[in-house]
Amino acid sequence: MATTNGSNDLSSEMEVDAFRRLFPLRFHERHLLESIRPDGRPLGRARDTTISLGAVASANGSALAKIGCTTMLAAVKLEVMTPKAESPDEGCIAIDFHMPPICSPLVRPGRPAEAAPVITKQLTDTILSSGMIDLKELSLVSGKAAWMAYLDIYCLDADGALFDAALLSAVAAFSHLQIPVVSLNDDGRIVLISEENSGAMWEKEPVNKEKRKLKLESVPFSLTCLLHKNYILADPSDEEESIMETFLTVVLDSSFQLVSLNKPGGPGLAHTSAIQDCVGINKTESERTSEDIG
Amino acid sequence: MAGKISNTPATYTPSPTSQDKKRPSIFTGSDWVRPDGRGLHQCRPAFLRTSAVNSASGSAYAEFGNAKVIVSVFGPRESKKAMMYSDIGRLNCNVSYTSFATPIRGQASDSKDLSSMLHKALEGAIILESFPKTTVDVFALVLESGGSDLPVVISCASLALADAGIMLYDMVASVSMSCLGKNLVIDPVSEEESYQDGGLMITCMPSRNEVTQMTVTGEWSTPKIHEAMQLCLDACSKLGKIMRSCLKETVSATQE
Amino acid sequence: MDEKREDGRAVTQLRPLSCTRNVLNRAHGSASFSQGETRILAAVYGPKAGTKKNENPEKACIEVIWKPKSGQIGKAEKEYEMIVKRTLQNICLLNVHPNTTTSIIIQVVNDDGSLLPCAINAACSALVDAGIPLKYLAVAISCCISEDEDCILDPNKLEEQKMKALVYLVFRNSIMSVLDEESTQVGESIENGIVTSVTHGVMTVNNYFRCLEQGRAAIKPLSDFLRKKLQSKVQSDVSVAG
Amino acid sequence: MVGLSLGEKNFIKGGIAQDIRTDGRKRLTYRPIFVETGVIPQASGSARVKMGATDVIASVKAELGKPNASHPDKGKVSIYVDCSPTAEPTFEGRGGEELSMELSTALQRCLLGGKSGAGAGIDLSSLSIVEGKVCWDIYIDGLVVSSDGNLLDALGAAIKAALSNTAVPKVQVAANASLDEQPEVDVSDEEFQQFDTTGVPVIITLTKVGRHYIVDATAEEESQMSSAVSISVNRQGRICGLTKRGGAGLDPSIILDMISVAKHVSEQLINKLDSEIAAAEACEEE
Amino acid sequence: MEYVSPEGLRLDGRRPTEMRQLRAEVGVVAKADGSASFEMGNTKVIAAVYGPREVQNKGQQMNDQALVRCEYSMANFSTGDRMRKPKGDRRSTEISLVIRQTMEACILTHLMPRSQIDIFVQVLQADGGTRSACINAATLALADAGIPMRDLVTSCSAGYLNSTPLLDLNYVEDSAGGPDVTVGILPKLDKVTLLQMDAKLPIDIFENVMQLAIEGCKAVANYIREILLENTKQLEFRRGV
Repeated sequence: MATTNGSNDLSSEMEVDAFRRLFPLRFHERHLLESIRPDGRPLGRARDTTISLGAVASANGSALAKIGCTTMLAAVKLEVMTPKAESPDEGCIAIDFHMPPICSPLVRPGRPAEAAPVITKQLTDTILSSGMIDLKELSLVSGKAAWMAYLDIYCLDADGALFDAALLSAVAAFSHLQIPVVSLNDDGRIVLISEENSGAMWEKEPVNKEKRKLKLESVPFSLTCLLHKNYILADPSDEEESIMETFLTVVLDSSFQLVSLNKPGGPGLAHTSAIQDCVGINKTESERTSEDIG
Repeated sequence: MAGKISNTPATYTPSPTSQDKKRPSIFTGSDWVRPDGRGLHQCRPAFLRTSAVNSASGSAYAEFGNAKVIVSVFGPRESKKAMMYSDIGRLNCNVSYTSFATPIRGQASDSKDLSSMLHKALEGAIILESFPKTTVDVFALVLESGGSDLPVVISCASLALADAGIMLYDMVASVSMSCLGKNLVIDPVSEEESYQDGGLMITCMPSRNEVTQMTVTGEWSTPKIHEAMQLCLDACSKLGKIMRSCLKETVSATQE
Repeated sequence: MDEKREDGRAVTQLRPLSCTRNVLNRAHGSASFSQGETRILAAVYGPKAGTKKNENPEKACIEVIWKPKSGQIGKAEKEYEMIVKRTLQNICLLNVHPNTTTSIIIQVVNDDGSLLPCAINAACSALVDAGIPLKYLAVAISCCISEDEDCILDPNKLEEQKMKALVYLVFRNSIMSVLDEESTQVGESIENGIVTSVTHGVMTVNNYFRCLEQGRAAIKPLSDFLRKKLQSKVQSDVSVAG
Repeated sequence: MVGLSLGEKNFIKGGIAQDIRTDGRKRLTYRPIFVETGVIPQASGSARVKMGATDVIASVKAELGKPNASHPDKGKVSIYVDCSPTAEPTFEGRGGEELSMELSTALQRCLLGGKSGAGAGIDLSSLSIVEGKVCWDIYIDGLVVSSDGNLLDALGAAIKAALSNTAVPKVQVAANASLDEQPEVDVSDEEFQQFDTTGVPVIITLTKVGRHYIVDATAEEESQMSSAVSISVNRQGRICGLTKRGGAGLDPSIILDMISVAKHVSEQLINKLDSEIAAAEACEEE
Repeated sequence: MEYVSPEGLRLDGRRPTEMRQLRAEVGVVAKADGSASFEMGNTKVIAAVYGPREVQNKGQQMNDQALVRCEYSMANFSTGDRMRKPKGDRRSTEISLVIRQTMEACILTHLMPRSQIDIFVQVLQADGGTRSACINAATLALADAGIPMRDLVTSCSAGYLNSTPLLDLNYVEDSAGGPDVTVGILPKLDKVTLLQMDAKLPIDIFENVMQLAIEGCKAVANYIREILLENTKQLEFRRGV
């Protein structure tokens, strides 16, 4: 690395960690020149992703997703509701994204993190508009009872790309969701039928005959990219996000239709070519990730 | 496209059909049979891991049966501006539950109470003089409640403090006990807790043989308290050893 | 493409615009912006001393408060606040007044579609009115893809609900004279870069780029309108001072 | 907060070590207890307890409610404590909330027994009116008017006095109600029922200062404590609850010793309280 | 509803211009610098004064006068129906403000610059006229704390129901929805410092009602003076003067 001016001379004598803290932007830009990132990734590469299903026993469906260090725990709980009059055959999905104080030094108890409601809104928009879940599948008795799926996502460790990880865990939790066997009792309430007495005579025909999974059509995959000068950094870490502040999140479904393209301002501009590149990276990374998970 | 979350209708969790609720067997006079098949004085298997959260100064994950807890420790860092000068450090604790922690959504116990209990259990073990003017934040999240949540949180928090390099007099281990009829059961699960006639929780520093926190509810005779305390203290020292070995593992792993 | 919309507009036709500056007495700057029936009132207070917690004190801090027409602030409003804030960060010269906070209050007067673009246009006018140093003007527009794959500009509420997909776009306005070194180096003009993009609904990638082009083409009249409205006030101020 | 000089601190500690406290008491002596009942006319029962400069009021209100699904044959009792800023300026606004909550939970733990309801000072089954449908909800509210240490013991005593002062109206249940409907309940205006308060325990807080522990510590003495243990004991000498108030660790044998001391002290305290309550009731009837 | 019987008696048996039984006690909170309890019939309040002392929040410090603060709180059991949230509601905030402004007007704040005086009033029983009772209790507590004042502020309310001016309304009369005039006076200076009314009333009747309230205030002032004199005698006696 050639040094060009005085302060760079100083930096060459400094310890790496000190340089990283004092001149974070310069530290990262030097890496970018070499087309590598501080954690050893090439620019367009996302971090390793793992998913484990069924992490929460008390929920109907749950998943733990990790992208690098960013960890999300998502769980779906089913409750019964009376469907709305305008859509008697549809269930409902309520999504909530939480950032408890354990996930980041910036979040303090009592004051919810600023990002949490924004991500909740974006997740709700994305999941509902992607058409991944047919709300009719959540219906039990037309006009009388339907499932309300409460999806709660907890960020356990925040290290960048929160939306990507949250969406991944949400999709995984829905894929793990099992709808229990229930029947309608005399009071018009829905009751569970436990497995032991499933062999016995049912007083009433069960509404939902067997345990089943939801059909997931066109699963959305999200990838956030950082735009900095001419560089595009896929799947930024928390440190990268705080230094280079322009992100672009692309969500594509399984047939590569655009579900969401979100660039909420930020100091930099996104040119058409950059957008095309981001879409391209999303396609390759979504394939890689699905191979990862298997 | 419209936001479906607005004006969420009233919902309920479907209850099981089987109406013949099993009455606890203590009412029939026989010995209590534990729902998970353990012996009366046998603790649940404990799984402990440190450094579960990357962005915290120290953290730990604990799993005792179904009870799953993450604790993050931040600091020592700047105290809140409104705080007055203090020549010893401050400890700030917070416990919260996920909304899916309990079988019925959003029925978690009072987290304020738990936070203050956690604070009391830990304050006697931390060398607060070692970080004057600053605050150590201990935040716990109960991912899933499975009975004896508070003891699990306390033990896990002590592990996280050690992981963060906060000076401690000793590790803090905590175990609780339920009194069901004439039986004493250690490390109760949620179901046992809901039937209990009395409960006893001990938080202690095993190598110093000091109790930092103790609570008793329900009616107890003195000999019974003696017996329960002894059982809990023995279990605490065992748990202390497990915690110690867990810390050693992490250290040796990082040294390699 | 020549099929008319319900309100008689052509597909690429915008609703009538209006912009009034300095509508509030006590605010440091204010503007009222309307696109058809959608109307937003924006007020600017600041720069005030000090930044909020967790913000960089070496730069100016921008704070956006979104007041809905009725009811309380919910998640949607929080998202709008975040988008407007980050959009304005793009156009403001943040290095000029370090360690200060500028508050922008956005009051929804009436919502008839394209709410967010209208709010951004109003906020931008209010910032000019308050004399906050800006690099450019932000110009916002919404496009949507209809059931028969048409690309429609500036939809009203009814149209928004019927659309397959919807895109909110924010561009920088066309600069008149001063050359921007950076942009020539990049090889693409500043006007082509998107400041903000928010989408709802599923569409093909190609359709997105169609929206982008349509939106970009419509920026010119919008940005001319803004410039004219904002210049007129400056001139009248100068004449009063003279 | 109590601001004490080094000399004062040593004086307090030295006095405790020599079994003569600053106000002349021995380590295990209470301050004179003053009980007044029926102080709040609109409550079902109320009492005011003064111990030295500590002054607390407890009121009991009974309302008709629905029993919990998990315990259909039992009523509900809840205890709330509020710390008035008159007692301490730091309780202003939300400042007293933390202490209020701590006292409330400690009282609940000491008086309400285990989850199954066993060992409770108040027999919850006696509060049931129609199983699964109607029961009494007892709200116990404590108010700290003036504080000079040992709030928990004082509140415990005030609640005990208020409960023995409590009269719950007799209720008649309409017999013809069907199973599903909420039965109609007729609350009598004239006939009242007294509570059985013999089972209500007393709370004894042992404050450890130096190597010794004392009962009924004043605020100044509390500022010198290393730890404190509150033990509730009933008339039969059985432990009904115990909480430790944080602070330094204690050897288990010390805790056991404290329990036996508390049992010993409790006998005197219960007798003292009973006679005070009886005197107060007599005074009120006059 | 009939609030005044044909015989000219009110619901609780008082005459229209009769006040409820007053009872006051000084020094009820041992640790406070000054304290008092004040009862008007079934309304019972306690006031405690802390200060003048160091200003807690330095930003509020004033270099030419003392900072006076007031907090009004109601006990959970003070009303007929049990209150769930006793603190920080709008009514409490408003009454806190009224009491603060009233007391500030009579305290010689310029004598205690850079200091703070806290007045805490706690309602134990509410049966109408808590505002007046709180002001009276606060006056006594301030006097007990030895804080220099221009004069004792005393307060009383009066209302107008069934075409009759009524002195010192209780809860039932207060909730009848008629006009309720609360007056605070400086009796020696013969000046009004507080006047509140939230209903429509012809001006000539208003004058009558206000005059009645002022008479009430004067009666309260006499009683308060007696209590303070008695208290001072006790103190003298204890000192052995």
